[in-house]
Amino acid sequence: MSDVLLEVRNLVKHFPVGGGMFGGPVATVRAVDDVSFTVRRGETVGLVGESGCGKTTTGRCILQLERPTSGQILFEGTDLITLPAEELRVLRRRIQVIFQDPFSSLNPRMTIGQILAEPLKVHRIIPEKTARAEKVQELLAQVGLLSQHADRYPHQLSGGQRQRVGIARALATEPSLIICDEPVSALDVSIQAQIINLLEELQSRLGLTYLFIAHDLSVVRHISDRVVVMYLGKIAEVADRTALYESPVHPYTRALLSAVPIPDPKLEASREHTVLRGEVPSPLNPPSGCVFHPRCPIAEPRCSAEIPLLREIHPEHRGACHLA
Amino acid sequence: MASLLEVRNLQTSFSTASGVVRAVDGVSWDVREGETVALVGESGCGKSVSALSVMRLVAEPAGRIEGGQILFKGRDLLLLSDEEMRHVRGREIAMIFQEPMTSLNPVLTIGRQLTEGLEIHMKMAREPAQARAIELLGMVGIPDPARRLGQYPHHFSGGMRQRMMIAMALACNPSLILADEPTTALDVTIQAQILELLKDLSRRLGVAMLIITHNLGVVARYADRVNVMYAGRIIEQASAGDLYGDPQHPYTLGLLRSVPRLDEPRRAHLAPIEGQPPDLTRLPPGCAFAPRCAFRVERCAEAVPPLRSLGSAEHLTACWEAERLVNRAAA
Amino acid sequence: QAQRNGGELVFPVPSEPPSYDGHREETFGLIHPIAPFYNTLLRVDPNDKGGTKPYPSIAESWKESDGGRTYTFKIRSGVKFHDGSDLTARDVKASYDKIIFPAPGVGSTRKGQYAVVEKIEAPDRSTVVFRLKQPSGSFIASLLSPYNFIYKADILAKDPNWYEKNIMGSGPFTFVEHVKGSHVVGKKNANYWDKGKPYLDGFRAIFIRSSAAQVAAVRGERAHIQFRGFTPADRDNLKSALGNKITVQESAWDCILLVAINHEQKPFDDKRVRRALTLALDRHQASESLSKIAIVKSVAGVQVPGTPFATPPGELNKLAGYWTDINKSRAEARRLLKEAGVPEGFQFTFKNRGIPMPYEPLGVWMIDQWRQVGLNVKQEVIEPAAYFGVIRKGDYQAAMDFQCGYIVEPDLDMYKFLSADRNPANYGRYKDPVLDALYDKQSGETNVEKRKQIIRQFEKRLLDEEAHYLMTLQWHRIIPHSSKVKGWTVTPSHYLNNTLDTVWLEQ
Amino acid sequence: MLHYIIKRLLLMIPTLFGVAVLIFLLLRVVPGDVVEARYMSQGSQFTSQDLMNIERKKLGLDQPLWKQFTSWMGGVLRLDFGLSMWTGSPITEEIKLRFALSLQLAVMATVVATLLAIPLGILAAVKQDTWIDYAVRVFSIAGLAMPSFWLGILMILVMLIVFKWLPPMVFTPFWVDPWENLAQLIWPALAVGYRYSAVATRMMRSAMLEVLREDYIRTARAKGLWLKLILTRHAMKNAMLPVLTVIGLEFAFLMGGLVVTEQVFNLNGLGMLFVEAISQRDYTLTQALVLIVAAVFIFVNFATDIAYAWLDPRIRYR
Amino acid sequence: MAVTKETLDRLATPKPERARWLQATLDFTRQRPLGAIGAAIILVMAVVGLSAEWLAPYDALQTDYGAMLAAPSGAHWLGTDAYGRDVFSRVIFGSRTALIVGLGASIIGATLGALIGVASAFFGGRIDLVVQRIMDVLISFPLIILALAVVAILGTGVQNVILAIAIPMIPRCARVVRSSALAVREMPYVDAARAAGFTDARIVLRHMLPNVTAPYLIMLTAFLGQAILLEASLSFLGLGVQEPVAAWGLMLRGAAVEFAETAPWMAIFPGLAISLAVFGFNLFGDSLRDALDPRLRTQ
Ligand SMILES: Nc1ncnc2c1ncn2[C@@H]1O[C@H](COP(=O)(O)OP(=O)(O)OP(=O)(O)O)[C@@H](O)[C@H]1O
Ligand SMILES: Nc1ncnc2c1ncn2[C@@H]1O[C@H](COP(=O)(O)OP(=O)(O)OP(=O)(O)O)[C@@H](O)[C@H]1O
Ligand SMILES: [Mg+2]
Ligand SMILES: [Mg+2]
Repeated sequence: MSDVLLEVRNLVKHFPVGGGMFGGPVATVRAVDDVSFTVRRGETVGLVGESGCGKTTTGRCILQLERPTSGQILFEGTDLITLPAEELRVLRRRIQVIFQDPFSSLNPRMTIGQILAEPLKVHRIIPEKTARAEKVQELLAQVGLLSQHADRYPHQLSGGQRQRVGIARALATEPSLIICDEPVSALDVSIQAQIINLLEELQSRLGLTYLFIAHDLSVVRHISDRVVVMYLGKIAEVADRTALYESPVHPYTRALLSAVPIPDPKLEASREHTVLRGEVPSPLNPPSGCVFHPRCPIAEPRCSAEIPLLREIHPEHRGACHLA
Repeated sequence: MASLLEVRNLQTSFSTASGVVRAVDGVSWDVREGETVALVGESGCGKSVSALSVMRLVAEPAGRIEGGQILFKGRDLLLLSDEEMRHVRGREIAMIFQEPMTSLNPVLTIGRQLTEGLEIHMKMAREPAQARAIELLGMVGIPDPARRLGQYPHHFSGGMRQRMMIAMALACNPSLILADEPTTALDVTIQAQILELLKDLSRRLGVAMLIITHNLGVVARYADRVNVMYAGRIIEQASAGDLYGDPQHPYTLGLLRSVPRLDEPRRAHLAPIEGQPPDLTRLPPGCAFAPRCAFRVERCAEAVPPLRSLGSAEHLTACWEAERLVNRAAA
Repeated sequence: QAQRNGGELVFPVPSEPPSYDGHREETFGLIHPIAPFYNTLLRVDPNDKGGTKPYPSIAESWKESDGGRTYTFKIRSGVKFHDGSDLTARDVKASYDKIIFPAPGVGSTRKGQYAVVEKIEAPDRSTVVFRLKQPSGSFIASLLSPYNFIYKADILAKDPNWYEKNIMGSGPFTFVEHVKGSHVVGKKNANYWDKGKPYLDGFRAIFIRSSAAQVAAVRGERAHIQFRGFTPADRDNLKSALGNKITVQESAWDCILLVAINHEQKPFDDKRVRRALTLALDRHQASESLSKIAIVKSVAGVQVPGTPFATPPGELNKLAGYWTDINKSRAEARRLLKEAGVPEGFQFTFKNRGIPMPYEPLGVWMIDQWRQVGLNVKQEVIEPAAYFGVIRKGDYQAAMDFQCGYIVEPDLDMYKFLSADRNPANYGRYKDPVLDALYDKQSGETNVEKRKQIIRQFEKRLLDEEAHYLMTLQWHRIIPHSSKVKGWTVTPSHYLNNTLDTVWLEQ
Repeated sequence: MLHYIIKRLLLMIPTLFGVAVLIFLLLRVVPGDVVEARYMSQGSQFTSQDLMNIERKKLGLDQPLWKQFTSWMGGVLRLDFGLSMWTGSPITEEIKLRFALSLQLAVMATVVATLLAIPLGILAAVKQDTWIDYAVRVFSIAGLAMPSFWLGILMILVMLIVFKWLPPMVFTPFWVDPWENLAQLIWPALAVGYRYSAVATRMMRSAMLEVLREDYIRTARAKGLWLKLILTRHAMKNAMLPVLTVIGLEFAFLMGGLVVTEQVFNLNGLGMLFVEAISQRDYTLTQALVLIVAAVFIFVNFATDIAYAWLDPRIRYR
Repeated sequence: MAVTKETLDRLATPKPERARWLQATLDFTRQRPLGAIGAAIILVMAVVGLSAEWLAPYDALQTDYGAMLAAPSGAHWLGTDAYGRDVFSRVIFGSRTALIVGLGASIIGATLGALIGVASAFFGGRIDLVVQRIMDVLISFPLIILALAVVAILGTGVQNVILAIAIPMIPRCARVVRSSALAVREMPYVDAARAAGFTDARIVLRHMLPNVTAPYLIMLTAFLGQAILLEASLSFLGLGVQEPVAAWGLMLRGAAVEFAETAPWMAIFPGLAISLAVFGFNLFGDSLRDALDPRLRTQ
């Protein structure tokens, strides 16, 4: 279980904003700033952090939907960034994606059947039409949908059903890695659990590997083997699920955990809450030194001067804090 | 404690292309002075419409308040003239909306938006209104408030905009604030900041508050009493402690079970509520939750269960099989 | 009735002069507002409705000698340019030299018209002599051209193009202003050589493109007259709106639309087909009906009806296409077409010029007429400025052509029909030596009756036997003007009689 | 903001250059040239090829195309549009009076349109789906549907028959006689303004409808503001933004596009000059006109964007 | 983007159930009475245009110099024109010309515009920039000059008039479609298609193009009305369809103006026909826009 499927090395993605034809970029958004982590075959890595911290961008860089500014993305040892277009196109069936918004990720002009059959056809996985229809049925069954759903359009399905279609589409090409970008955030609470269970079940059945992006720490804890915490384009902490939730080393992780309300009034009454000061800074001009220092409850002068390195604090538990 | 706001058998519906949506269907709840009441439920169950009905801001002509009473300080708001209602809005009852990004007018300055309520309801002149606005911004924790008055909403971050909404709501010292998902659009750490602020202010100023949310955790942390809605109806009503400790409706129970919790050890599997939320235009004749319910009996499909008490007068549930549920939980 | 002095004559002009140089331009848009500033050597008698009688102007008198090869003009003395200098024979010579013998690299629009002139001499201040290469029956007529303003020799010597942008003549009016896109104003030349004239204090020529607005101007009594012509409908409207405040002067107009038939395209190389085309037209009926809606009227041959060399109607009606029995005519047309192997419903394209009046009604009419002999004709309308370029290239089957003169004179009017190698403006692309010979013969003939006979032969060959060209109806000039306007006579040409020296306004 | 303005100004250059190239080439592709138009259109029999060549040489039409283009562009860069090929006089002189007329008419029509559109649009939006809304919409769509020349003809007929009014013969500039000038232009301004208001009214209505559904309007209502205040303070400014764009575009169109109206009302504006210039194959004049009208168009676009930025602080912030 | 979302489900759903379209028509009529009136006008115009031969009492080209400028009567319901042609018949045949020109020009203009818009949005970057500049040039080019140039180069005639009207429409449609396509390009399903390794052509044609149908249709109906109007204006200026073809704009020109006082029927009826047709297309287009734009829905 220890062989590495995906390795992200020093990934950087800057977006130029403003400017244009003659002006040149006015500023850069440092959406992802030197991020490295690995995903092993068969495991689920959770990626958490607040809005705008670069989770989606990381995912899109891995999927090659965005051209990274620098860094490497090694999928089974091949660097996706330098791969020629045609080889990349072929390789793409091995890495799939599930999006947050189950509606807008399905083409409203195609039936569910067409959506599921399309990758099978394009990648010549099943070139023959009737066999393809059978495979579509199989995929539908796999995600708990009925065969008549194949003829429906996305808007005729409920949110949970649409997300199942999204999952089925990801499964169609028999990928080994699936990037799940907040697959349950848009769903009703009562449906979330259905989808999470489905994802888990498929993982164990098909030996899938997930990079699970979410901002809900409870969900991430439930589904992930290891967790990466991001803050403002950088990794704050990486650890095993248990280690991270039980003994977080980064003050940001701690604040995050304490901010999650627990559905139990008694417990809530007794819990201590570290409420952070200030607002999330803009990635357009991130703070100097440790990007978290303006909000950090334990910040010291050197935090504003020196950028903390992501270092191994405990075995398999790395944090980017001078004071950890 | 006396009821500040009492909603009785409120019915609000929308006529749409696909039929009549009974968004709020005979709902009763109340808010007492100084307390915080929560309204929880899934998306589309009628929470926002309930609050908007209180403000009489339901989008006309599609939406209509069909029946019921909304007693505020003893007066039925539904019987007031438009002009009288206008004096209630903002002055007596203020509302905070879910989307801090779109709920502020992008082309008017922060100062303008803060002071206009004061000018209208408190008949304040420009100068004192400005002073009060600065005070309010300071109160909600926006640094350098005087300079901020001339800025526009887009200069503010999401959290600051929501604070600005809170300041606007507090401006005329209302006795009740309706907060419709005030933090859903915000990050966890900012959400905590805002909720702490709201709680703190309501305690300090003695303002009663209705918090609308779908996050059971938020309710547990901040509410005194809770109303759980499902498909336009209240299905359970209790104090926060009772609801979480002793849920009496299968939906509440299911909800509590289906979410992973940080305080408990990780379970191998979550226990979801199976099935889909109902379509409000085609509600089943009986209990709307019946098709998804594990405790379903025949009667559930025939008659709508009324809200009733299993003992404590403060804890009501709308389930025919509540006793079986309670017993099983106890067992 | 005694002429009254004073008043400003206001008239709309449908187009604006491109430049002020009469020697260069070729449009009434120049004549109407600019001619009053100048004199010409000779002019057409302002009271001659036929518009052909020579009348003294700068030249007091003239005589012909040397068997018609020398013309001597006595130049009036006391004529002064507006700058106060004297106008002498030198100026006349310089002006005509510019027209006939331009310096190399200098263009002259009318050089071709005076090919017969060998040289011009000005032996003294008051004598100008034109020497011709051979006698010409139309030489005097060509000197009546309203464009040939007499310019000042000294100015021309300095800059032959000076007159394009400046106005300095000897005419009855002096130039006041030209506001681009709006108007030209002239005021009375108090020192005019023709004592007592002009009667008007001045004139104001206003450029108005839209004909509706021109009519409105006259109707609103804000303008007295428009010198080009109005449509019959406009005339009737004005008449009914203003009653006897409006005087209408009408004349046959020395302009006609012709149909050029491309002799290089089958089946139009066959004269039977061409004859059928002309036979199909019911000119007499059209004369009656189209004259109600368009500026055309008389049934005409090669000469404007009513002028000295015109064929009398009785004779004319013997030509193919002029028969009074249209059924017989159409039957003959069908027969000819059949004989020539042109099938029923034969389709061809008729090119027309994108000018509404009177091109459009005549086009509509002809297509309808041809339809009645079993020809299916499509009309293709070409933008005016591109039109003659296209036609000149021979890129057409049948096309509307146009002929317009400032004076009715067989030499000028029939030149158009000479063989293509003699005249590039013959768009029919035929060569007919017989026709050319007839032309030359009549041109040299000084006996009027004999000349008429030759012209008849020419006409018969052109329109009937060979049917090289088709004639439609003669244009008809209708000038409904304020009854206050006196001293102005309509002529067959809208280029003529615009010096305004004789015009006066009644109180 | 300054950066934005500079950027937008710079972006105008390639567009104008493109317009210049396009019109230059287009004119050379169109059959016939100014010399042909001048000497052959009168049907003269005596025009020689020789004469035409001399004239072409005088106008520089014998030069290779690139030379003609560069010398023209060279002039334009020095803001010298050269001489009209038809009249030989400076183009600025040819255009002066007509430009004033077209500009004034465009301004007046814009005023008429704005005065009609804003109140009607708001009214229709506030009374959505009532007979008032329908009436406003029918009124405005009728404006769109009526060809302006037809409307003009009808107007003139009515004026003629009922009031004995006739369109004046010459344009009296405002500074010469304001009263006469206004009396002259008010009718075409009404005819054009009505049509033009149709577009703006519809835009105002739909923008208003959209704005009225915005969350911040609900916020304003929740604050207990009066409807009038909500409309004027909260809704109108936001709804004006798209309307402004429409007004700007239409304004630019009016500058050179009123050919038919000018014809009907006998106005000597840029539109008629356009048709005249092109039918005379007056290359230089046509080129100058196209460039001027395109520049007005681009500039008005630019100005609306700036106004946009001025009205909408979100854009100003850039 | 939200605009397209619901919009598209409406368009995207070929409902197999019986008479679904009938229901849709009824709904549309009920909810948008003005739009239904517009649709009815269009329908009438189409029927009239298609069956002109049977409906018209006279041949549109048949002249009768004996009955020139005749006032409306039993023989000629709407009178005759200057050539004695029946105005009623010419109005009827004119609707055919209007439809041909209107449909031809707007379909060509909108379709080419949509293709350019979508491709430009998809490829983005330098290509987009260049295409946009070209569109800018065309848009800022005075419309009448474009039309004049096309007619002057190609000559008049129905096809050329269609082209002359269509060309200025292309950049306008391209702009609108491009902005929608930009939104569509950002839709996760396009990302999903890219992530699935589909080719560019497939993404543009299969995933993007069908999703800009709404703006395309809106532009198309808007153009239809404009095209009819433009054709009339061009004809009025002598640049459009030419005599003796029966066309409304043409009927309003020349003689119609001259005889406006004495024979007003010549100008009134074709003018009414134009107005009515354009009115119909605009009413319908407006309602279509409202129906397709969820932000403007009443409910
Ligand atoms: N195409 C883009 N151009 C410019 N900036 C961008 C672009 N895409 C993302 N960004 C910026 O990059 C930063 C990271 O964005 P990203 O979407 O990766 O965040 P996220 O962690 O997924 O947030 P969320 O939880 O809101 O989805 C943000 O500040 C965002 O504004
Ligand atoms: N303007 C409207 N027109 C038609 N239906 C409406 C309208 N507003 C609300 N509804 C319907 O009323 C029901 C209740 O809506 P409401 O906004 O109260 O839900 P909610 O509980 O606040 O959900 P959420 O958590 O998503 O905000 C929904 O089914 C919704 O579709
Ligand atoms: Mg994201
Ligand atoms: Mg809500």
